[in-house]
Amino acid sequence: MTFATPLLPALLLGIGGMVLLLAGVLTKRDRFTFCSLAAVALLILAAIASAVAPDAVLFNGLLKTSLFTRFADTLVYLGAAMALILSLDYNRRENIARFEYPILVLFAVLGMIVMISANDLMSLYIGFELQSLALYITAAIARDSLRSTEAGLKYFVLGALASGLLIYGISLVYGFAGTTNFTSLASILTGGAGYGTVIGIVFVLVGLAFKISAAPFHMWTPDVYEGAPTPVTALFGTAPKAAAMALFLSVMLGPFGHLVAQWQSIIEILSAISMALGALAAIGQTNIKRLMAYSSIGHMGYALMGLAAGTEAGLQATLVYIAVYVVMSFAAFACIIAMRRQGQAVEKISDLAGLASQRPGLALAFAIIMWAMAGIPPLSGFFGKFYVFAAALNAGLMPLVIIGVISSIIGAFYYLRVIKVMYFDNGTPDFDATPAGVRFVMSVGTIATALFVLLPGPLVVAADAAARALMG
Amino acid sequence: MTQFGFPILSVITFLPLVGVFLLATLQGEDAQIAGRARLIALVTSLIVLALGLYLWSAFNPALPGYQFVETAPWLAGLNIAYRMGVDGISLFLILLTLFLTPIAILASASITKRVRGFFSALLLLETMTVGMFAAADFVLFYIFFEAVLLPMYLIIGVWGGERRIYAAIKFFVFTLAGSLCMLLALVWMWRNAGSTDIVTLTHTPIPGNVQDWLFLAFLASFGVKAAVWPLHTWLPDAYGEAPIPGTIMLAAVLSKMGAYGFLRFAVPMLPNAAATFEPVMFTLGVVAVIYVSFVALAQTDMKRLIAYSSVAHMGIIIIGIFTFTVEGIEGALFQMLSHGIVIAGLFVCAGVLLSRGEGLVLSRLGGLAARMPAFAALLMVFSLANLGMPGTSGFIGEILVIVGALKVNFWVSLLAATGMVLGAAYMLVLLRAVLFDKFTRPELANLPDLKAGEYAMLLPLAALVLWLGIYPSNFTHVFDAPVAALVQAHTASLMPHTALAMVTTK
Amino acid sequence: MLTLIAVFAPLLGAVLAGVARPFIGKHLAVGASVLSLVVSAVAGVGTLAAGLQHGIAAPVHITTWVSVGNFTADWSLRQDMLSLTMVAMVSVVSMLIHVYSVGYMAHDKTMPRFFAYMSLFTFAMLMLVTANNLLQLFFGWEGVGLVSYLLIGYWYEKPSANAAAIKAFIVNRVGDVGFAVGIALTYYVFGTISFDGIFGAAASHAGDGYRLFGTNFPVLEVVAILLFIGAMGKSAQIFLHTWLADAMEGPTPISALIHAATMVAAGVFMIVRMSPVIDQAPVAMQFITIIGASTALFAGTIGCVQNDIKRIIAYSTCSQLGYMFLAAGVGAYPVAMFHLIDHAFFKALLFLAAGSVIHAMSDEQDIRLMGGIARKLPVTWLMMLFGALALAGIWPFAGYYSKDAILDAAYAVNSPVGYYGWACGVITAGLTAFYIFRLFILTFHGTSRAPKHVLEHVHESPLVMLAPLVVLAFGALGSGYILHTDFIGTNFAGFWGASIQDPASSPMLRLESDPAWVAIAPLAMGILGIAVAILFYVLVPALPGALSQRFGGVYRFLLNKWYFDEVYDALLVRPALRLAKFAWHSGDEQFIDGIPSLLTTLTSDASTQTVKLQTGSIALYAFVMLIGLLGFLSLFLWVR
Amino acid sequence: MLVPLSHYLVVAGLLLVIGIFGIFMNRKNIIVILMSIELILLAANLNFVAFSGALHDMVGQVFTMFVLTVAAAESAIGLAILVIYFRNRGSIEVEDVTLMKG
Amino acid sequence: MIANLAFDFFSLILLTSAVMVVTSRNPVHAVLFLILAFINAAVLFLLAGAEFLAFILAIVYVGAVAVLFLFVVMMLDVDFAAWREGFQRYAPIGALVALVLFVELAVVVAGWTIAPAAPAARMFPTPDNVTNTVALGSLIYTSYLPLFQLSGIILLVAMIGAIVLTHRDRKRAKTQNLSAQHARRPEDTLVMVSAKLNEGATLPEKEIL
Repeated sequence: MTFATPLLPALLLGIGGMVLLLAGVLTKRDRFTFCSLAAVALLILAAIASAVAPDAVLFNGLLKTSLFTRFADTLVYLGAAMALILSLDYNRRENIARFEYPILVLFAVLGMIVMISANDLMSLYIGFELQSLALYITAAIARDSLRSTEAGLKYFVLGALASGLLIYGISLVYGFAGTTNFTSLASILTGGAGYGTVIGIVFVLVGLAFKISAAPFHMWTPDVYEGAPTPVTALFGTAPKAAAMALFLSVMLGPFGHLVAQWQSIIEILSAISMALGALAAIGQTNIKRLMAYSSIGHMGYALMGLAAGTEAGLQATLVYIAVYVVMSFAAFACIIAMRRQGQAVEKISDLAGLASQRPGLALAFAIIMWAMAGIPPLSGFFGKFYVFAAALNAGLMPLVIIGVISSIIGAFYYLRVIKVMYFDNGTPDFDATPAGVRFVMSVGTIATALFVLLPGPLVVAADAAARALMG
Repeated sequence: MTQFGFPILSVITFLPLVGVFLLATLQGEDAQIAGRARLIALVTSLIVLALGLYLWSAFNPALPGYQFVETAPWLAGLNIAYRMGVDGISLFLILLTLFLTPIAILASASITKRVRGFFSALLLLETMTVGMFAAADFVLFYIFFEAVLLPMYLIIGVWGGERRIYAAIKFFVFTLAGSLCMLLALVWMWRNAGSTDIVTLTHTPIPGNVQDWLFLAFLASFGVKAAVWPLHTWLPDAYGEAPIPGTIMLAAVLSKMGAYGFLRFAVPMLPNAAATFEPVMFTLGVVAVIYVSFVALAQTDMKRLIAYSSVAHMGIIIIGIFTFTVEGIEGALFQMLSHGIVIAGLFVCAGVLLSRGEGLVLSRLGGLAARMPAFAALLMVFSLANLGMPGTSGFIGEILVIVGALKVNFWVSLLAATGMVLGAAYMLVLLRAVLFDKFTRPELANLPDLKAGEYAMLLPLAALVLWLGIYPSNFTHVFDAPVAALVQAHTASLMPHTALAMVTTK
Repeated sequence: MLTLIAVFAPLLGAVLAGVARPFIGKHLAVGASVLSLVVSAVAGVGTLAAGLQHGIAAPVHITTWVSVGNFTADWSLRQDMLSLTMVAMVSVVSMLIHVYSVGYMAHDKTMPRFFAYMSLFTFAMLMLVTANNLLQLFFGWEGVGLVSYLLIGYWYEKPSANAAAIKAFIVNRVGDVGFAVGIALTYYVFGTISFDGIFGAAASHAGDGYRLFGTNFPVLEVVAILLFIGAMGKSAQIFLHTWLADAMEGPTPISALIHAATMVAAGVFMIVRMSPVIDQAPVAMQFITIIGASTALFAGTIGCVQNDIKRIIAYSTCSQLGYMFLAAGVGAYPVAMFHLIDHAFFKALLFLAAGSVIHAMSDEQDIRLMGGIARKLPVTWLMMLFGALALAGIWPFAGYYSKDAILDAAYAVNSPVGYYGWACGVITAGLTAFYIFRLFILTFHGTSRAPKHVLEHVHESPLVMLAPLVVLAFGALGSGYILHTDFIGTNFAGFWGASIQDPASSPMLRLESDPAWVAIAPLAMGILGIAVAILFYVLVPALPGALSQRFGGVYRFLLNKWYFDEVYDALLVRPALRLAKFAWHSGDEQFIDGIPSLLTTLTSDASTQTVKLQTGSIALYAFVMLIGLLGFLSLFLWVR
Repeated sequence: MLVPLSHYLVVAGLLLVIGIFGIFMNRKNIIVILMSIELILLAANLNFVAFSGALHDMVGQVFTMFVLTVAAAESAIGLAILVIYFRNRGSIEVEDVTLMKG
Repeated sequence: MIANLAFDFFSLILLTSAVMVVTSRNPVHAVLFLILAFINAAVLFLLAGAEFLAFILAIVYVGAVAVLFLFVVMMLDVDFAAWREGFQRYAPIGALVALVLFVELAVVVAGWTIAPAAPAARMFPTPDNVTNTVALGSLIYTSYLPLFQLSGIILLVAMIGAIVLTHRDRKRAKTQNLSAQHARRPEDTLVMVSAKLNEGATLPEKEIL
């Protein structure tokens, strides 16, 4: 079984998901918790299996695993597992404790790892759609909530549009290059590409940009983040972002790697608009989830800065950024989920007023995350920014870096505002006791964020190795 | 590891964090926690201070370079390492921090809400500040430099005065905006030198036109921190609104970070740009001295007046640094030390008034000399030091800067010296409004004089003010070696340029 | 060793009286202060005697003060003749005034504070005169300024006292700016600030130039003028004189100590001390002469019309300091020193006597409300008369010898500036005699104009106040005669030794060569002045009133001290305060802060606009995506 | 292949444009948007098939196969979401789906 | 030639019905036009030699998907007459965007070149001697088996999704539950609450049978 080991994570997720489905249908008592915990266990197993698997090219080049895919896989597993833990208590309280939810998440993760390891436009598409479809459902999982269903609807309609554009682009690329295999594409496009291919690439790029919610393809993000149940938002903010970004990287630097000169300016524009928009639009927000949405748009802009550099260092920077972002993100959502007053989830930033005196631990965690997101050292967010700025500067992208700096300053405004509300304003949030699972996620995320400075080595080294694996 | 096998700098830097940890583990009722927290913070800071004094005693002033160097791998593959070290320039800034932290802790009697959090923030601040002065790696320096913002933001915002939120956010955003510029410069220099070791960076030449840009970036960052005019407007707000202990740390230590940055990075690493920008910096410094002194004269609040005086003194420091003379730079360094102590003393005095329930509005004070002679005497000592009275610490730095500046330009020297007049004007106005004239309100007549705890803060500060003023050699001879090396290196790197200029004038 | 004791005993006294006061009690504190001054005076005189006998000793090196690069200044005590003379004079006069104060301030509540200040002041002055480098001199210089500030504002509940104190300090500081830069320039030129180093190299730098105002100036001229600006502030020369009269807000012993005998003389002392450098700067010397002479005349005119007893003496101080600078400016440094010492005695005497009068008159200071008290205060009357005669320069009183010598020297330099100085000096001699006798007559003679209840309480001062007066009176009477041979006479070079520069062309050598009418003129003017005073205030008392009516403009001009205060107020003080407010509100708050505020507004506006786009409409969202797609496609197809 | 590839591409392009046009010009109801998406997918499929024929390569057809599958799943999910949305909101007008904005 | 004519004919119908899909006011009509479009597209598939896909399109799309649409449209019971008319207002800008997009695509068509290496890069050239269905099937079940499985999962997800979202446990008819009634005790259902003045009482969270 030479091929089985790299495939094991996917098998675990797929077969495990189906088994859980059966088990869920058959058992009666507390199916949601059982399935969720089992799904977390499966994710952990898959993560271990993925970590020990060797590099491989599978199924005639449909899939390919490497250090790079393992790096991204790990982030996906981490984000998804954390999001599931966050949902344990929340979903029960909000009456959406459907056992199908963890199973859908599992299938979404399956889609994600397929698209991360995709080495063919076809596997890319299948993975992409698998995760998208599963996520559309999760967004609307609170089917009796108007906001949730509206979020699902918006996500679906725009997502379908994006995937339509993606597949149209893929068809053009296929048609003009004659193949869907990344390796062949790369060798065909060595000497440049004709109009048809280039247009196809633009379409593909738009489809992918939608998934990472890079401006101007970000419009769905705030609404969906706000409307979806918070654990689902937490999921959206972590695993799919990591997966989509990994896919973005592997597509841009893999098959289209020789066309850097042609797509670089597009990535720069994406990055610049995302950073600026993420910073500007978040200023006036009153809903914390919406704020996180705009913040994530901005963060994707920073992450893209590394890709825009088009160098190995840039790739490494983007990977570091995404990794750091995933951790900050789930910790942030853990904090948001902890915002629950008399059994009712609250989402207004002003609801946090006075948190620091009542719940110093929670406030501190939240503050650390906010600072980290603002990129203040010694928190992990700073290192992400440091790497991408360094990469972009080294690639001579001075204007982009300047936009990044200005956006950081503006961004600091609104992150600070959250801290200000918690620490400086008077109020009595009277939040309910935080469930253990949420506390766990919060602590893991916060500690990792705060203490990253002590041991940045492993992540940096891994990102470096991953970057080298992708760039060859 | 250091020359005696014990990472003393790291221990000094991170020991306060142990205190933070202890604070976090405290259990009990609020009042109990408050008392114990104060004690823990004080003891921690005193232990650290003792270590700092040991560091001083073990320090060899004859060597210009870093001592007690510690290195450990950190950001792999990027040649960014955990490097700590201390030289004559940073030694006393570290000691200043260590010395002022217990004073700030003592001065925090007025803090009654969230006491534990406050002391945690204060100790965190100590770690960040010491770490910044002890960093021998640019990235490490940068991290500490900015991390200072975190506790300070909270200290201003949570425990500050009426407009604390405005002040806190202004402080944060101004400083952040500046430091991000430095981050870009840092990245560029890192690529240029292939390392962020400060020693390596200092010895790596940088092309002239780039130097100018880098210098501007440094100016943005250190200029904000050092409150160089016109980047100073955050300072009166921050000083004015922060609680007294926060103001002490902010004014005494944090404002030195900018000047330190100029001295550590801008001047040695960018000699040509520093020379190019010398007139600009002189102008900014002179404007700070004159313009800001006038603004100080117009203030109606004691804290804000002292805050503006602080900006004016930073102008002197900037002028001193950019003379590139031994006298000027040592004067600036000495002024940094002296100003730290003096301004701390002044703010402690303000705190004494606040703790008596009096505001700091000048028009509502007055006549306190009659009832509070000891307070009056000590306030007088600090005020005199602040206006540069010979025999106090404030004089030495000022005269050295004037002497150094005269070697460069007569007018800079003369205009810097006008600070003597203007400083006297606003400080005497302050003294008169607080100590002299009749009581403006009858209740002022009932204020008690200093208490033991207040003596414990003010007397050491006053003693230092006199020590620095009467026998400054203890301090200046530590500066000598590194400053001489700095000036020499600076002159040497400018040699071709200057030589050319000399030929053309002849 | 004696010098060390003389200098540091007052410091100890100050510390005991000030800091240790809560522990040792009020009386002990005052006693310690006085005692320390007695010790100091004995040691001071002793060290002078030792110096005269055994020749001067090497400086006492205490420790290094500042040492940065080549900029080195020690704490050390210089022991040449100039320093020793000053030490003896300062410590003795100060001791006398301490003693006097015990009586004068007996009813003051914070007496130890007063004595602490006085002792501290003495210490600072002694540090100044024994300095062996410019920086220590500056230390003493600023120290006396500081204590003078404290003492002027001693009665800090009086707003006028506070204002006067601040004014004194700030005006002094204006001069100090010049001094400080002068020190810096000295260091720049000589590479050292120690006196020996400077004096040794002064001649060799005479030709050095310094670029300023786009022209090349001899550098020593610049140095000399900068230092002299410092001296102008400290010695209340014209333009920087305004503080001195206001300084009379302080207790009267202070006026005697600080504003007559010692501190204000520091400027003169410094110029004399720096004579080797000053001497290389002829232009600066002319400048000094003109300022000195002008001050003498200007202050004399004001003194003629003032009504406050202390202010009159204060302006006379100002005027006499002008004389001293006149002497220094023409190169007759020993003469300047001679007048300084003489003046110390008789001016201290005058002030203390005035203090005795004020004390007797229940703190009344206006001479228009005095008169007719000579009988009640016989000793004071006599003392005042001695002082007045000395000041007026009547033989054989001290003033006669020194003033005469100054005018002789001014005439002897034989230059337009010298003649100007001489002319001013002679006129001033007349004015001086006039105003001091005006004061004397109005205070003691004629019918009393004081309210009844005041008159009833008029009484002679206690012995502790009168004794110092008597001692000083001997000084005023005898110092001129006793000292003139050594100080300015044939032996002057031997006496001062190397401590004062004696250029080859020194007017000292030609003092006696002036025409006879020149030598007589000052004395004649003095007698004339007295005569006029008697005419005005004894014989025809209506005349002054009539004159002041007739020449109302001139009278008011003089009464208002040439409107200097008003002009400064309008030109400097008010604009400065307005500028301060403007800089704060318009500069800082509106302009500098306006930029970040503007940016904030822009940002939040941009934010509002951005958010407006987020209408929630799926169609719009899709549209934006398509615009993005189109944009990128176009970028590829057309832009590339 | 019987028909030149460019014909197919033009038709597919037009179909794509009509689909896109349908999405953002539609102010009436969401179902039409879903149908427009079907048109876009159809355009892509047409491309695949046409390229497959032109290149004489089976991959395009395989791809079409998958696209069809996905499209079916997509419409199922889309319609499901639409139905529950309708249940909550009582309307499927495009301009009514704007509860969350700003 | 015939093929070209047929292509033109059917593509014309295809495009027309596509236009009708997006413009018709009645969604039922729109669905019907969609069906028409699919059928025409199936013909175009046929013309390109993809018979199997053509049938699939007809069967799956027309038979299942389109009918699903129709079903939903009917089910939602929307008041079609009340729909606002906002079409014309945005027509110019929409037309402009569409035009630009089309022009840009036309540029592609005009300037298209298949990469010279493309034929060589083909992975699975169409076999000449087998039917289209066989060729397709042999690929799907061999080389693309994993993707085929994954698309199965996609359908499974769609199924789960549809059920999760729309399926409701209908409350069954209210029948007696005798055992429950018998097991019922007062303390399970009855709670005594002392209501405070002006505050009222809230029911404790207890499941009441």
